[in-house]
Amino acid sequence: MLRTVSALTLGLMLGIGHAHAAAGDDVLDIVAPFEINGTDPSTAGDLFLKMGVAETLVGADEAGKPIPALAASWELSDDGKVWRFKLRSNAIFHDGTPLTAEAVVAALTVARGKPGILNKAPIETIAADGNDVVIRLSEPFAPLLAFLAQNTTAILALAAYDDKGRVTQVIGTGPFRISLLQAPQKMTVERFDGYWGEKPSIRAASYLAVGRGETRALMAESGDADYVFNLDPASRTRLSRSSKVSVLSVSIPRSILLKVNAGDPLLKDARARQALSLAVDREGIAAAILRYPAAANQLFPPSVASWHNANVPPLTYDPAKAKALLADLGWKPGSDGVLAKDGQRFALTLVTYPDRPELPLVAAVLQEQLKEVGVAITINSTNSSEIPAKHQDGTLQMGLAARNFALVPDPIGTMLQDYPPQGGDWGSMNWSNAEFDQAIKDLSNISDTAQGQPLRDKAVSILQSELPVIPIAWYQQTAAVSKKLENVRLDPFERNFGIASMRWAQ
Amino acid sequence: MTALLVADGVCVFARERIVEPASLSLHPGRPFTILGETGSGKSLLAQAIMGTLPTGLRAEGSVTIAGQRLSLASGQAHRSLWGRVISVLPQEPWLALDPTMRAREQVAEGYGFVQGLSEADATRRAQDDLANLGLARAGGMLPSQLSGGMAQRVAFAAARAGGARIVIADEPTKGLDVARRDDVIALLMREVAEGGGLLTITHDLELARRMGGDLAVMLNGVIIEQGAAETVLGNPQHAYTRRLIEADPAHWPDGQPRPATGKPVLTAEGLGKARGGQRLFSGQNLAVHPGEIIGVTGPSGCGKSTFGDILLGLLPPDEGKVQRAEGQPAIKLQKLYQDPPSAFPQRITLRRAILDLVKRHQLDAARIEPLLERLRLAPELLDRLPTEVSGGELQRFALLRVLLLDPVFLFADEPTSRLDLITQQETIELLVELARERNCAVLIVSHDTELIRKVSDRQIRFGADRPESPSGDQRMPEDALA
Amino acid sequence: MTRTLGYRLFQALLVALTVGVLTFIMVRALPGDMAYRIAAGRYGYDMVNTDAANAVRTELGLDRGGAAALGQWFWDLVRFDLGVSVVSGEPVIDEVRHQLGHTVELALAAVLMSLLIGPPLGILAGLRPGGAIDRGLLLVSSTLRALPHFVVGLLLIIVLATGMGILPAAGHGEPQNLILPALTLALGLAAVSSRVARDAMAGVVSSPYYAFGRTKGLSEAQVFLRHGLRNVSVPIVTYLGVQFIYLIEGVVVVETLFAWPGIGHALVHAIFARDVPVIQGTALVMGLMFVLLNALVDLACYLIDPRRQTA
Amino acid sequence: MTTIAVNSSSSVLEQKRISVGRFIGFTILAFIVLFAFLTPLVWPVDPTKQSLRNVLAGPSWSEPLGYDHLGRSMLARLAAALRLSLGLAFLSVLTAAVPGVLLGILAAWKGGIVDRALSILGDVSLALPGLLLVLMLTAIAPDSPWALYVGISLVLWIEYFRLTRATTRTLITSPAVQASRLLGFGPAYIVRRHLWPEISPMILTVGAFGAATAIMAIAALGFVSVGVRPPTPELGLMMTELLPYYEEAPHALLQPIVVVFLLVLSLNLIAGRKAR
Repeated sequence: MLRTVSALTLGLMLGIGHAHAAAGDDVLDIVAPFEINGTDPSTAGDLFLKMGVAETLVGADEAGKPIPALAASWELSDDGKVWRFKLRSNAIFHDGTPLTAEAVVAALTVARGKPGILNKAPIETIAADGNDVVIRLSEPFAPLLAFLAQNTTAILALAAYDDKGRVTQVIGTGPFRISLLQAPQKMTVERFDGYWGEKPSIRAASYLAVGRGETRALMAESGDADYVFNLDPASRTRLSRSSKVSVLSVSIPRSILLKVNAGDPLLKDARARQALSLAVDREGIAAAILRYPAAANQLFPPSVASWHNANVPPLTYDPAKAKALLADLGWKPGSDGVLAKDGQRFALTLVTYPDRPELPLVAAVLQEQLKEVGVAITINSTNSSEIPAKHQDGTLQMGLAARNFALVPDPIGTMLQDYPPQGGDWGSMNWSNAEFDQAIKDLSNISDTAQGQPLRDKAVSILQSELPVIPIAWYQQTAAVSKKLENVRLDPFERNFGIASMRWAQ
Repeated sequence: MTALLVADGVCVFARERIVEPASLSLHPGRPFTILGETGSGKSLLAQAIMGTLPTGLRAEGSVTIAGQRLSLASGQAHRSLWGRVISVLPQEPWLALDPTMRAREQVAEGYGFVQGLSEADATRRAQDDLANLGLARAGGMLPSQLSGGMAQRVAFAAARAGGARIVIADEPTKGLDVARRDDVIALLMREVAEGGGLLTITHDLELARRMGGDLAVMLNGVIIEQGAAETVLGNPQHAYTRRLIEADPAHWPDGQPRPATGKPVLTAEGLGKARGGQRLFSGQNLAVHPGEIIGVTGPSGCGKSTFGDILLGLLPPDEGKVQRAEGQPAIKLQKLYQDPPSAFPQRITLRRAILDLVKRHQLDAARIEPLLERLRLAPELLDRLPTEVSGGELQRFALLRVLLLDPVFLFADEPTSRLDLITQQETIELLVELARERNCAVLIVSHDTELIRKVSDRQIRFGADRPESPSGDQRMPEDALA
Repeated sequence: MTRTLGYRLFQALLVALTVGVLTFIMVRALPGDMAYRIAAGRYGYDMVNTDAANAVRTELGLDRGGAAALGQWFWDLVRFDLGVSVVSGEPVIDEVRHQLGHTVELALAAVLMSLLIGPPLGILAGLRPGGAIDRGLLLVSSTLRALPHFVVGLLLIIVLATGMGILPAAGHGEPQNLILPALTLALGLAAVSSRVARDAMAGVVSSPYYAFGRTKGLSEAQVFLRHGLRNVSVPIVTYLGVQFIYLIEGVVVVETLFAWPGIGHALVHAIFARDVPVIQGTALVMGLMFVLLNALVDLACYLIDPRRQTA
Repeated sequence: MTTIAVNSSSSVLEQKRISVGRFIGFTILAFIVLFAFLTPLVWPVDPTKQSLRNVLAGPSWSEPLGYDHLGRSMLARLAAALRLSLGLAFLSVLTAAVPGVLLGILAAWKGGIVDRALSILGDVSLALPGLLLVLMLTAIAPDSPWALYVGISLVLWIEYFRLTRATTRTLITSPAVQASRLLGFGPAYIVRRHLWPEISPMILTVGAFGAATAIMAIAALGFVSVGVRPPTPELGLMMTELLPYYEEAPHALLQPIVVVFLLVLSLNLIAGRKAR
């Protein structure tokens, strides 16, 4: 016994010497915070898409415009209600079966029955017509293409599902197929030779979910990972000085925003919300916490060109004006420095979640900055689901969230969910504006970008003045990439790691 | 006749000299005994000779063992002699045997590793040795399964197995039943008869007497008297030796038994008790009269202490009943314990303990001082912890404590078995004197029949046919004999 | 021995009972709406919303009474069915089995390393109490004991991985990935077990039987091998039983730090996501593992210490 | 006399070593406590007050320990975090000790069913690794120290219970207690004079060790983000928060580490060699 033990340990110790081959082999090691929540596209579709295992009917380019993916082309009927998708003839699943309209219909039908995105589109039927897939809508719905590019609608083979629509095996069509899946942390993929598109240069890749930002950064630094996604600001600064990795960043359609309950007596008046906005030093937050120029002077960053309105007056930092506004509303500083009116203190609870590590920090800074103008904030850093839950039961006062406007590549998909009349889980709350509502409704029927521009500009300017949500900062996605890796591009829509296009430096 | 071992001017130093230079010589076939009470330095002297002094102590002088002269000041020269020429029979051998090794193996080590025999031979020799000592069946046993006497014999075999002809026996009877003492003496004498050398360290006068040979008496680090045992014991020159011999219960003056008078303070009828499925006694009747002294003897584990505890109401009897005299509160029945330090709260001063008692029963604190004087206790001892006074003093404090309550009955459970001879005599004398004075009945339990015979008005003897088992030491299971 | 094992069996039953009831009550008492929490765990913070929560509620029958669900859990447990993870939809038993393997691998390596580091050093120190080794070891072990695991782990990463680059910082799959997390745990274990060994050895060295062994004529090495080793290993092995608590707690932190896909990591995530079946499953398995390990310690002691065989 | 002298001198030596260790432990602890509780008096800076201009600035005369990543005073934060950890540890130890000791005495004294029942309760608590319990309790009430406090107390009480029970069991059957009963003393006296003097030094040992465990647990939970939540200053949390800046501002990261180290070390020293 003792001998076996010592031999084993000795072996381990000796292993150290040539151990460090892990990142030196030709397997691309990717590390990101996202856990693999199973095999179903509705829960883990994002990773299957990111790793190039599964594909959607429609893709998206870097500006979020729909591009052909599994559907080689599509056409829309004149009444805007019937979409016909022509499938790629040379696409085959990883089990060797060809991509058929039946398989696509089955996959989409299953996806529609689960929480995700497709159940929010006004779909009447999804049917196969020869090698075409026909989707019939009850009313025109322009964002459908964007919806079909979303990861929960990834197409798996018929054999992937059991009779209850549960996924038992991930059989996609992507350039890589899964060689090992150990939910929730690990997945390895290898090149799929039957892929319909261009053959990737990378032979195999592994994915590891690592929750702690520090650990991820350390893995990049030590060379254990070739591609580390989602760096915290401090690690980014440190890694950018490293000789082994380069740090990439891209502006993404995600914003830190302060969701406010416009039905709350304290926040009912738009001027109160404007005052809060004026009290926020966005530059300071961006510089100190995010550490890149990302102060959000409106909801969308310039990179989301269609939704960024350069003409609206930017949100500014002016605590004096904030105080004045609040004084106009009848708030007077109390003995503890907190504003009060009719015996009520201007005290609010702010809900946020630590899944994104910068959020609690931003919350802490907001707490301080709002204190300067006499607003007391209690921070409740909890599970992310508390924001929608408290939205539903009406108890939310403020929520600090990092909202992704690219759930589907066209932000209109998110806008429809978040800013319906009276509000949505992650957007406005108890707030309505007839003009705004109409603009959004109209936009869902217009598929032409230029045609919708005035409506978008109008909607954005209404948001800017009414402030149902207070934009705080824009995001950049950052990744540390080994210098041995070439042709790495960050996808602003976070749909794909882009393994298929990477290659090892010679 | 050449000496096996000669010690010349051996002395021991801590910060200062604690054992004065001592010289002695040990001859084959003639035992040498060093007699002294606890703390007299006898063990240190033996350890210095053996070369096993604990760290922090050093020795000077020289020892010649089997013709090889060792200077003790240099140290470490002994190692090559250990086991081969000289070995130790350790005190309390049940602690000196490896608790996780079977008896036979512990003996075989000497043959295997010291004498270099093959494993099979060593085991066979070990088994033979054990059989010779009447332990044929004990070879496969662990020390915890051996009784005290058996452990003593196993240790003896183990000490001898390396071939050593000189054995230093350190307090060989410590912790052993009196009945087992004879066995030990026979064992040691057999070794002597075979021409080996035996140096025995003991506080036991009876052992010293029975061993014969040469005797040295030690007091406060000094050998005060040395010579043939017969001479020293028969015609002691030093006052201390004389005092020691006088203190032996065998030499105590005979007591004057008093007839029982008065109404019994305590009566017991048909008492019976069993322990571990074994009947200790049954049908015991007893009427305790005021002021009488009842002696109880019997071997260890015979239930004599249990009997006393039942009388006090500390244990319920299995059968029969105990009746106190009418109007006599339970507080008037008291007990003296075998091990005085364990009978006091450990972490408070004696003064505190006694004042607590005074306060509890609203006694007259002025009675303390005369009692202290009567018990020959210095008042400053009151401010010490129970662990900071000697056993004899503490037992007298225990007496003081119970006397404050004016008891009518006192159960003295082996009150002096942990004390040196002289202290024992003083304590017993005081106990008897004060009990008589105050008309307090005493039930005194002891394994020492001589002591009981001398002090008691009448005697009770408990079961004589109990199997051997080590007395005193709690680590030995009561009925461990296989 | 039968009695000891019987006691362990009783403990195992207690574990099942406690875990079942406790986790259930606790998870039910967790703040917020369970359906939302599960939805957040399942779909991520970008996708959690009321629709998702409602779908989860309907799918999992969360409106069902607590008692009924608890009863169901126990009934399933009797049939060795731990249910299905509400987040991933995989059977809990499969997830736990998979993760348990990694944790056992890590824990085993940690215990082995700690045994190779701690007791030998402790024994060396205990052979000469107060000597240079003893004092040095006391210093090192006091230092290690005063540093939380994650600090030790980070120091190891910074020095061995990012600094010297001889070991991978984190991750899983290659044998060398095991070394740092196992070493982190092992150092913590060894810091204590070396002291246990040291005290045990010091006790043995000063014992009458050790001295007797010497005067019997055995050499120092013989005395150590025959009378030292076995007597000192009993307390060390016994103490291992106590250390398993530390180990099981340690894996929770160390697995998170080193992205080790084990059961401790899974438990923390399940608690965040309110994955009741997974919480119950992992807690149950951790509790049972603890009992099992202690039973193994009992067995080891039984084999090492002949006193137990005769008792 | 001589052998006794030798034995006691070696045991005095041993005791002295323990008490030197204890003395150092108490000294360090006293300094830490003074630092924690005096700092707010002489340096009344809000530990959550940020000044984004001073982010990660090093020590200076105006700010002796520098600033953290949000420009908060490290001095004020360390002191506040220490007050939290010390307070929580002290409270947990106290709440664990009182019922633990009382139940231990009760079980040993009453024996029989009471003893059996309480021992089973102890076994149940032992069967589940402590952190598991604390983890789940903290999940119930995130952001509130009470869950930590209850969880840690629940884990710690068993040690008191077991030790008190064992000590009491031996003592209660000892001749000393028997003698006291014979001398007419009641249970209160036995507890006060026999049990308490034996149990109290043990309580100190277990308490110091328990406090060290509690401080470690609080920090560990902070590290896996289930303990106290930001912006409350807490030592484990401070380490986690400052960890990413280990290269930029090592002084900031080292401070909570050194403080935890000293704190736990001092408590371990106080606990003495027996406690692990």
